[in-house]
Amino acid sequence: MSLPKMKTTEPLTMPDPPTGSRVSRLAWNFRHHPKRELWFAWWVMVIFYQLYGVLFFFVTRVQPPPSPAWDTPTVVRWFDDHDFGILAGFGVVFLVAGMCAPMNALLAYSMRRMSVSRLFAYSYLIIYSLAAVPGMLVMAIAMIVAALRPHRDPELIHWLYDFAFLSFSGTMGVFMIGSLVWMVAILLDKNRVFPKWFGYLSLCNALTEVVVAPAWIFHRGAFAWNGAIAWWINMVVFVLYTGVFIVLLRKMIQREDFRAGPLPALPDKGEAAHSDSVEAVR
Amino acid sequence: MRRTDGELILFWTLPVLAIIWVSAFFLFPGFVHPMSPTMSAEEVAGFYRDETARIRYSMILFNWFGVGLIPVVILLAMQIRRMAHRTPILCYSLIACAGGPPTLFLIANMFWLLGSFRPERAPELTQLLNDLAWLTFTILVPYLIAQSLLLALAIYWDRQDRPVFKPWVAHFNLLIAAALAPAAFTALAYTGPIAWDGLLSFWVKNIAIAVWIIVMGIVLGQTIRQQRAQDRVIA
Amino acid sequence: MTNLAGSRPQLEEKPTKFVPGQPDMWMFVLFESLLFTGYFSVYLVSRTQNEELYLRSQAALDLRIGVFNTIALLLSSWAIARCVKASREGAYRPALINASLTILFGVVFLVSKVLEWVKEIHMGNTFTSNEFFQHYFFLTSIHCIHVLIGFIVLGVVVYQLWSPVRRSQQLVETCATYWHTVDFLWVLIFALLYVVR
Amino acid sequence: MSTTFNRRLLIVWLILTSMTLAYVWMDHTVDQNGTLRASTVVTVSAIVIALIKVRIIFREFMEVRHAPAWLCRLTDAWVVLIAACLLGSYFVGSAVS
Repeated sequence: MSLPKMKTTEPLTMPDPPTGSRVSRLAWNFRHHPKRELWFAWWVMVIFYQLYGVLFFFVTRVQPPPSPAWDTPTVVRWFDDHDFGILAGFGVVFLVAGMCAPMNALLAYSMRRMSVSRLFAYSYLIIYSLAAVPGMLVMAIAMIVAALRPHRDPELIHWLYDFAFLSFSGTMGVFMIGSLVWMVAILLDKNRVFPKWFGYLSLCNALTEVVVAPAWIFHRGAFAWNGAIAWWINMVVFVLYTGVFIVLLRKMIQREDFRAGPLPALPDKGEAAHSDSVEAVR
Repeated sequence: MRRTDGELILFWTLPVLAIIWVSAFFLFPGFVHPMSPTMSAEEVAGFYRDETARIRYSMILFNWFGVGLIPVVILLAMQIRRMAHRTPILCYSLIACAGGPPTLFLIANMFWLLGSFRPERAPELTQLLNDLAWLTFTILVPYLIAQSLLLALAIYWDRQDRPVFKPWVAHFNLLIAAALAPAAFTALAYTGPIAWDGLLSFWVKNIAIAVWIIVMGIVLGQTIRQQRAQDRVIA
Repeated sequence: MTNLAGSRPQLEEKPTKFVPGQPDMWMFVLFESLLFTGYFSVYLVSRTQNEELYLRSQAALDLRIGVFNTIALLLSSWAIARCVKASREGAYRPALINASLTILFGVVFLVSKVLEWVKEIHMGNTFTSNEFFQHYFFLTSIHCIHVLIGFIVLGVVVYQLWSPVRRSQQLVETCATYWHTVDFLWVLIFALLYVVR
Repeated sequence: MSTTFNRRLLIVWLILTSMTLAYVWMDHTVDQNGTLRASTVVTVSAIVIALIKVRIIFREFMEVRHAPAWLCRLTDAWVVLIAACLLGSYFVGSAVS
């Protein structure tokens, strides 16, 4: 923090960005900006979360979740009402779900930038890549299978409904352990990539995954999958946590120097990354 | 002399894998004339009753070799590592993509095998398993799309005198990504090109995957050979 | 974890104002207490909707065990506070003894908590019995998870105090702050589950 | 110097413990023959006593007493906030039912 902050558009090696229109600046940034990979991943993350919110809350209407206490006819009627939204919305989800990859890569990179072992970055990368399958895609598959044939045996539709929401809410371990891996990395880090309080916030986020566990047990009340504790409070924490790390990652990219610098005390790591790229150029 | 690092061994698993996949593809009775989503529950149940053996053996074969593509994607990720990038982010992204399609494919594979395990169960249930299998199989595209786009981006950004891959490989990957995209919306229709037995969702998607494997296999093979030749000259 | 050590003068600081521990930990304290306030509010609202049931179920709890729990945790808090003072004065042996006492009282709390759970379950009051016991088991067990994390945190304290090369006062204070949070959350849980009518 | 401070901590602990024991007395006065009765007075005083204990823990055990003014005010504000949330949800809930 002692060193001056770097402006985002300030190139490290390539001078004179064009002073022309927005579009030409964007094109220049895309081709030459020294931090293009980082900014690309960051923007993918921002757009992904925007899309995620729109698709889950407004298009498919699966969030906030409907009640697990509904009887079978109500569930079937719910699918009838949301038929097209589910099929089209989850179609878009399948189209864009791959955006998780650069996003998780950026989070893993943040750990690479720390003074901790590479172990953390790779563990986090694999854990969160795995997480998308039970945490999001299985839910989407169950939803479209239910919406595909509205005249299926209602009991089967009800089963698909439970399957969808429980796989979505009830996928806990990957997110919990992932957050804890990130937390430990942040608390041990000496490069000040993230402030320590964000490490503690990760602990709060990990604990929300504990709190959601009763969703597997209760059909109604505060602990059901749409309950005040298991969903609403957790959602507030999740949104806050996500917002915070998006902002902090932006700051990290702004401070990034690929060597020593505003993220202090990193010559060893930064040197390694630098020599890698030099090697690649050669 | 270069140490034996096994890179080539993993690479040469690719043609073997392709042969196995193609045989399994033809062995599965539901692929050559893809099963229609319009089939009634009784028809689906009848299909599983009549074709039990071929479904089982082809899917067991797929279960064994479904994950075979992962080493190839990792080989690509390692080539990205050699590109003129400042960060390992695109390499990490490709690694993050590698596990997705096989996982989804194995889920679909499991549903097919479950369907054929007790073909005498209630037709409604067999139809449910069949729907789960086909939809999962058809929508396994998200990571493949991301993988192609990321690879294309990585190649565009590989700005050096002798880039790891030629620019046409990037264009080719964009094309593949476009070809895979419609399959994501397969659940919207029972018939027509979007349906899971349709032109776009089945034929274009699967042919795109096959072409991608063949072309990227050849490109990767050439790149690895050149790289080795270079290493020998330097040594 | 010692990177922030020594960022402010230690010892002889009595007249000067200082934030105990990392300021970052205070973010956690405030956020976590807010989160628990959310849980408590849900509990209180559900309670008012079905007062009869809650009162009837509450009768199955033994206030004496709750009081015992609270006193055990207050003792441990007291011990860690003394540990912080001692280590600030450079008296690392008493500090270690007090840290061990903290762990001891924490274990006493944990064991008595588990025994109480066993007793309730034997009486037929489980997590799924009714709404009151949902909240009872939820709040006590999420708190117990904090206690278990607290043992790791106290482990850091002992590790820090053990060797002369470490001994970061700031880390000791950070960890103590966490442990006090566990304590005051229990004070609230105790009042809400056992005493509120 | 250290003895005076430790005595202060002891007194703090004694106060906290006696406040805990006050609950037992409250418990005995409100219940009749083992049946529990709803009581707004007990509810509110239990919450208030608990929050006073929380504030004492903040001030004494967590050493907010020696902390800069912003932390003092922040923790005090927090105690008030928690009080408002708890009492608010109790009274609003009662009013709704």
